[in-house]
Amino acid sequence: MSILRVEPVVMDSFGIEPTLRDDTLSVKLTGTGDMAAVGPLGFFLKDIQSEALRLRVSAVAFDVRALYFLNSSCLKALISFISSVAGQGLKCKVEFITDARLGWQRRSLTALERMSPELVSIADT
Amino acid sequence: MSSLKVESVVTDSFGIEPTLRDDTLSVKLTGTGDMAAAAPLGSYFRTLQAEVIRLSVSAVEFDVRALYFLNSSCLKAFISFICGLAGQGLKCKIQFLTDARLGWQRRSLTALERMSPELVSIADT
Amino acid sequence: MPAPEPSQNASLFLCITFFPSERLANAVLRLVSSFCGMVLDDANVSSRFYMAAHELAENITKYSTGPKVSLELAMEEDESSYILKIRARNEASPERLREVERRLLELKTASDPVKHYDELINETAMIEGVSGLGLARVCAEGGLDVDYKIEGNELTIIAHAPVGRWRADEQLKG
Amino acid sequence: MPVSEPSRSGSLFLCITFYPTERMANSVLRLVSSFCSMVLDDANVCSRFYMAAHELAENIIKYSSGPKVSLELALEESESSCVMKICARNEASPERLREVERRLFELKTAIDPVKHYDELICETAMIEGVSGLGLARVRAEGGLDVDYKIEGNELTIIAHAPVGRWRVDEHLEG
Repeated sequence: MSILRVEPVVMDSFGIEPTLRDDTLSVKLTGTGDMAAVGPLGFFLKDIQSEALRLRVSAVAFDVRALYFLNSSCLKALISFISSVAGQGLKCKVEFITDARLGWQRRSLTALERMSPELVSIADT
Repeated sequence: MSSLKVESVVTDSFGIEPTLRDDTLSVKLTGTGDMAAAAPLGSYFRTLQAEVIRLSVSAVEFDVRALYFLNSSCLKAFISFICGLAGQGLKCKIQFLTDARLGWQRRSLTALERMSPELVSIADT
Repeated sequence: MPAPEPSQNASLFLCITFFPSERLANAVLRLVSSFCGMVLDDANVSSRFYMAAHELAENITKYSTGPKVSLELAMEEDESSYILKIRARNEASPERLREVERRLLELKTASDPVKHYDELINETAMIEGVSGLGLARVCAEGGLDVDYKIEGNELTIIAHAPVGRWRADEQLKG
Repeated sequence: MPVSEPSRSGSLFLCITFYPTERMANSVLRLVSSFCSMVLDDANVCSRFYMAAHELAENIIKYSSGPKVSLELALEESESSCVMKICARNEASPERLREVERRLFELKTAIDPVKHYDELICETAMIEGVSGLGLARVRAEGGLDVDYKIEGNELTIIAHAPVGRWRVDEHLEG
């Protein structure tokens, strides 16, 4: 398996840290997913989509436990990512790892699970 | 020289940390000296005054380098403390250690120096 | 209390109307601090305005008799300069209004604000309780001009200065 | 833009009128976050209102055509319940007003807000650019009721809910 060709995102209030473990691409999101985060997140998800294709990963796991907020534009970026993954016929699962104590995380992401129940799952930790 | 009989103060946004070195009583102030800090600071100074007398210290040094703001009620507490010492006829010097990069510190404390130039001095570090 | 309408030439503007509680005032002041840092690129200028806003916010919160107070910051452009204006508004008791009007009139008419501040410091040094120094400090230490308006039971205190005032002489005066 | 006069029953109140920039929005939202956690002791209730306020704030900033926007939060107490209300106000272009009125009318009259949100998600999934989901999210995910008012070129979006709404059923619904 080759190494990742996508860079982490480091901003004042938002961060993305990708890692590859076996055939799972893990993406740790931190900070506040607000207006400032929308652009970088959108670009990142486009890159990660081609990486998922190139590396034939079986799952992308988004760890959002250290995320403080996700606005609807960031949610929309995740929606586009999931739709594109499905549209390319990739058999790649999308998992969200949430902090059970932060109720908003599951509440926000449930809409993505409803959109693509066969692809998306949410795991509280 | 006996040990200090005055406790540290720790609140969410304000802290006071006293130490005794030779015949100088050092008091480190941190955080924001706002409305919430005025009362703890005022009662702290009453205890501190008793300690200055008991230990016959020759100087009280306030390290305000990690202080973010001082409101006028906190300044007033300093004024009362300094006047209280002078009123008791104590020959105890008051020195403020400021951060030269934080211009407001000297600007705020200069009024105390003008009030009691023979007792108060300000040292930028 | 009717909410203020900022002047049309205000290029940057923040008005916070809030329930006068100490906790809320602290949160409001964090926003004011961000605003000052954002609008004023000079840390020295910014800290003067922040100090003034802080004193005024605490003042209106402490002495309010109404359910809300307001703090307004606006950067206004006139022909030759940028002026930052802080307006603090509350409703207060008649006794408080008389007292504050006396102080403000003294302050406004003092020919030397620093001397006035120092005198107040000496006068109040041994008086327990309220500091009574906040407004004089805004003038003397902050270097802002202070004005006020009383309409009915509503008090508005205005502190303002051109932001360029200290840029040149800061190195000299420290 | 005239700033509204909050209802007399407003026991805890915060109104922020500001120049619509993204940087300003971040500071404003930190204050909103403080206000929510100060006023609402339940973290779950708090996060719903914060989400709603955040979406509305970003919305009015993005689509503002005027020099200022305002965000107002009030906890209103009546005899039987406590209602938290968020009002977001801006001036917008006629095109934007037509578009947002269509969306808001659909949203307000949707019988099943969650279904409406899910439909919007599917409709817009492959459309680049704006999300178009914020308002629907406030109602579906936040569980707040949404209303609006258009007067001239001024749009006010109101999101509100009794704060007791989720306290009991939170464990069931997650």
